[in-house]
Amino acid sequence: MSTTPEFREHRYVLNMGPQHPSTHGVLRVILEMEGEYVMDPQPVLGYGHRMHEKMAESRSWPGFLPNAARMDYLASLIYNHGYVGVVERLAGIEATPRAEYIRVITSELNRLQSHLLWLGVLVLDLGAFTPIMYTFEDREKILDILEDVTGSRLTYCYMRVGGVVRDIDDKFIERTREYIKWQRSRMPMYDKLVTGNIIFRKRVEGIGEFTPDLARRYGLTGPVLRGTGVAYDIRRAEPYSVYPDFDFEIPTETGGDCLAAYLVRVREIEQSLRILEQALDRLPEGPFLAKVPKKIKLPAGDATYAVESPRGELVYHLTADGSEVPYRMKIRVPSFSNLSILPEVCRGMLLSDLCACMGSLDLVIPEIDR
Amino acid sequence: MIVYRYLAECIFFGFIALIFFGGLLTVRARLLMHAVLGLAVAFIGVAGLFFHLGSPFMAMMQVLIYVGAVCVMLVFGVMVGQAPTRTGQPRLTGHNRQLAAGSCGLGFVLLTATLVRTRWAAAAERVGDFSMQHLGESFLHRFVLAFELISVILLIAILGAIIIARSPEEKTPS
Amino acid sequence: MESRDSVIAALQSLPAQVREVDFRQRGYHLEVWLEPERLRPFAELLRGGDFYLSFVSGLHVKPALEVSYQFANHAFACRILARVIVDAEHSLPTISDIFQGADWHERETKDFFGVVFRGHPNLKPLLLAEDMEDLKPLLKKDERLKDRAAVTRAEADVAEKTPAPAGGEEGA
Amino acid sequence: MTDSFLPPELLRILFAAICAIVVVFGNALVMGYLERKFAGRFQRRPGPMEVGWQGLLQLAVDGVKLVGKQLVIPRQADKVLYRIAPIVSFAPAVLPLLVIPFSPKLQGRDFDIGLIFILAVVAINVLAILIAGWGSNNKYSLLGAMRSVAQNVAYEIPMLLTLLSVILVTNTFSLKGIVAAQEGLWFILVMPVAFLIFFVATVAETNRAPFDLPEAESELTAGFMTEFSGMGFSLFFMAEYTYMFIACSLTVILFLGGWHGPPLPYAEYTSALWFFLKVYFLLIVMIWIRWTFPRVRFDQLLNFCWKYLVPFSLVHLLVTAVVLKI
Repeated sequence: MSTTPEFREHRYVLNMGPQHPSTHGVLRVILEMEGEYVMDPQPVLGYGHRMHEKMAESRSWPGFLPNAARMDYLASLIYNHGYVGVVERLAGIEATPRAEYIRVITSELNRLQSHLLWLGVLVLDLGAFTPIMYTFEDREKILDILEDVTGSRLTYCYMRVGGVVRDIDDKFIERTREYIKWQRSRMPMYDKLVTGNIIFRKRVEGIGEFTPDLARRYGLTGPVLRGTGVAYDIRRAEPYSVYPDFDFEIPTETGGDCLAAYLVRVREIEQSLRILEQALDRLPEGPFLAKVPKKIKLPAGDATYAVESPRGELVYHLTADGSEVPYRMKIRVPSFSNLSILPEVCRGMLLSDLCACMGSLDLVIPEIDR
Repeated sequence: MIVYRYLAECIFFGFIALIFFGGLLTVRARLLMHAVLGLAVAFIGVAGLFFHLGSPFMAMMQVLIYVGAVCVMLVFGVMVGQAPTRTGQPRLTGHNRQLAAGSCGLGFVLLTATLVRTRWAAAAERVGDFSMQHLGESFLHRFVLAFELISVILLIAILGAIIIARSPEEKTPS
Repeated sequence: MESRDSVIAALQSLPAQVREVDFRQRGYHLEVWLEPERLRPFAELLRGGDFYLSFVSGLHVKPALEVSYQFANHAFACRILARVIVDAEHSLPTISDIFQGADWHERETKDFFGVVFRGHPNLKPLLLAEDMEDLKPLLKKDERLKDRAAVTRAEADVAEKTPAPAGGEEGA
Repeated sequence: MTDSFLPPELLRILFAAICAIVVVFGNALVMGYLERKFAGRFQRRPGPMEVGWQGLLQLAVDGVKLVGKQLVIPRQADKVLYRIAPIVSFAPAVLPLLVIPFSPKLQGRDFDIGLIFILAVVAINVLAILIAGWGSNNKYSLLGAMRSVAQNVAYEIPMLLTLLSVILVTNTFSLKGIVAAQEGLWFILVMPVAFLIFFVATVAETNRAPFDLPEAESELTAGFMTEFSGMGFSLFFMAEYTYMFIACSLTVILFLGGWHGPPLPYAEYTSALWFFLKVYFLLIVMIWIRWTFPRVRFDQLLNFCWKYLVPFSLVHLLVTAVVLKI
């Protein structure tokens, strides 16, 4: 690769991916190795590239929603949220208050299941099989709840411009409350089984350390950034939807290593549960879908809508030209920037640590490839 | 006990055959890896001979040390040194071939001379295996100084190897 | 830089054309128009001000390609959208040595629009296949569309005086 | 001089060999089942349930499937080495069973130096892993094989040193003799530290989690086993379980009093029950560890061995020697 001036003889190239257990999808990392040390990891992207941005230019405004759901299969509702948000912002449409609450509730459930999956997968990358089964058990409860209201389990297409497609009922609220109680009762177990495990801690402590400044240079966002001590969360920094109504913390750690990112995410689970509780308590009555014209034409101009996905800052930047289709849609995905730090941070690392590092970045490859 | 006798003979020649097979594999192999594995086969044959000659302890040590340690180390060295390129070694050419033939011939002559000139004492008929006890006594009483000296030399060799292996650059950027 | 006002002051002295826009309507706070040669000083200024690069994107408009850079700040709410028109050779200076994260974003923009970033260390296709270098999928092949885009840009300039019209219109 | 064509001693050995092979296959079946069932229970799921009562026949069905599978040989692989590697790994696994005393009478052959015999034979497995890793012509396999060697060589040292402590006490290499020496008092009570070190070392020697680096599936896909399928894979699989069985048997013989236990009728044969109970208890502990802990890193693995296990076992050996002298 171009970053290494000369290819040294005792180095060899290890091709990790596109099919590899630790790359979580079709990511390929070309590793230049010296023994077990990774001297130069170079990610190769695009194996799952579908050109969503081009597809957006040939679809009507609501027609792009299913595409939005298919970029990050673990945070479809948050992608939904961002998309309807940017269309509403440009069109000047206001969603009803109840719809905004429902959006927050479903988004937070979505965030929880993403974090739970990540928790299991990170530990799986480190060689422990059992925790992923536990997190899947928790996650299954969320998926069941969301399936009842949205109709699908993974690639939700639930939100609409002006609101959501179906109202939530008392049963949903009751089940979500039950789930919150259940999840709280499970967290001490994870603390003991994973966080307190000496091997786990030795595997993630001090691995992949970076500073807030390095994170800034690479545009890192999300829990990875918060692991360096920067309390930056779009839900607080540029509040959207009804997030200003809720009382929640932005967990931060100062280590900047894999352990810090891990701790931040685990603590975010609790914060999401808090948001959920408050949203369920204050859920306003009213229509769940605002009156919106059937065929939406957006005025010429552009708008940005940033939301906090489980992996960081997700930005939709939309340019409209007054017609029924977007003129240009730029989607800024968090994992894209988060992964770009890999060659810098993982140089000179052991292969096992690279797996830990990629696990703690919480990559979703279809999101990177779009 | 005629069956025993025949079985013993068969096993003896079987081991001899194994040694020859392993030896041939070692010298004929074009890949270093195959050569080392041939050596392992020959070692197992030698261990069989020890066993056959009534010294199971020596046989076990032969397997444990020569197959389990020396061969593994050699294979390890081959893997590290030769990396994954597996083009075979070229056959020996003119000059080298003469050198090889000469040194082999010399070795053969020397060995034969030694064999012929040694006055072999007839091995005492043994009941049971006391080779281990005997070995232990010789190592720790009669030859204790030589034994300890060898271990010191080995220690120095290991230290030297470590120093040579580590010297070029510190690999882990801390 | 501790507040949006100080950012505006610094940008104006660059000099760059800065405009404060309504966050509720546009989703960002400052819109900046830059000359290509001011791009690198601009990036260095933001780098010193502890901004981070959110994304780099292209837009095919009538006069020439426009590349937009979005920056935001961890410390205070200030999202900047900077627009730069590429020069005659479809190229711009790279900022990937100032913001390392721009590396991949620039490669992506090269993939989709064919914008050449001068000084970029490794401008190979990132998301597209190696042999798709000439595809440039996001360029508008349709002249009619480009015309409309040109109108769009003109309107955005006008919008400085009048706020953008709100609301959709009833479809057939 | 007997007139029979085959001497009874030879018949005995043949019979023992057949029994050993039965034990190997039986152990692989039982272990496969236990591993899956326990893993299932640890993960709050039932484990195999479909084939047979409580999924008892699942392993048999899997075996048939593996045997029936096509043997895929990678084009660039070293064909001969690739083929013989599983055999080299599996064949020596049967031999140690010939000298393990399951009960006072159930033993293939009591061997003066049974302990060394087992260690010597088991050492060949490392060679098999190396052949497999090199023959597959896959960098992941090669890395796995190299890890395996470093790990095995390192952990053999504390294992042998703790073993020496036991030998100092019993003064014999005969497995039967070692068990007999524990008639009244199991060595685990005399030398608990040695037991711990030995057990940890055996877990590492058998490449089990958390020391399963040679086949670390999240880093090296499957290490030296990456390219193996069908019978090749199942031979490795059976060899691994057999080595686990042997390792646990050794632990039981050295520290847990072998066949000793509450008296049973026909104790000379039936006390094998105690032996198997103890062995499977240890094996279940191994399964338990595997499904609980993450994998250690390579440098941590070696550091643990060289910085903790080796010094501790050396000190232990010294203390044992001094105590015995006094």
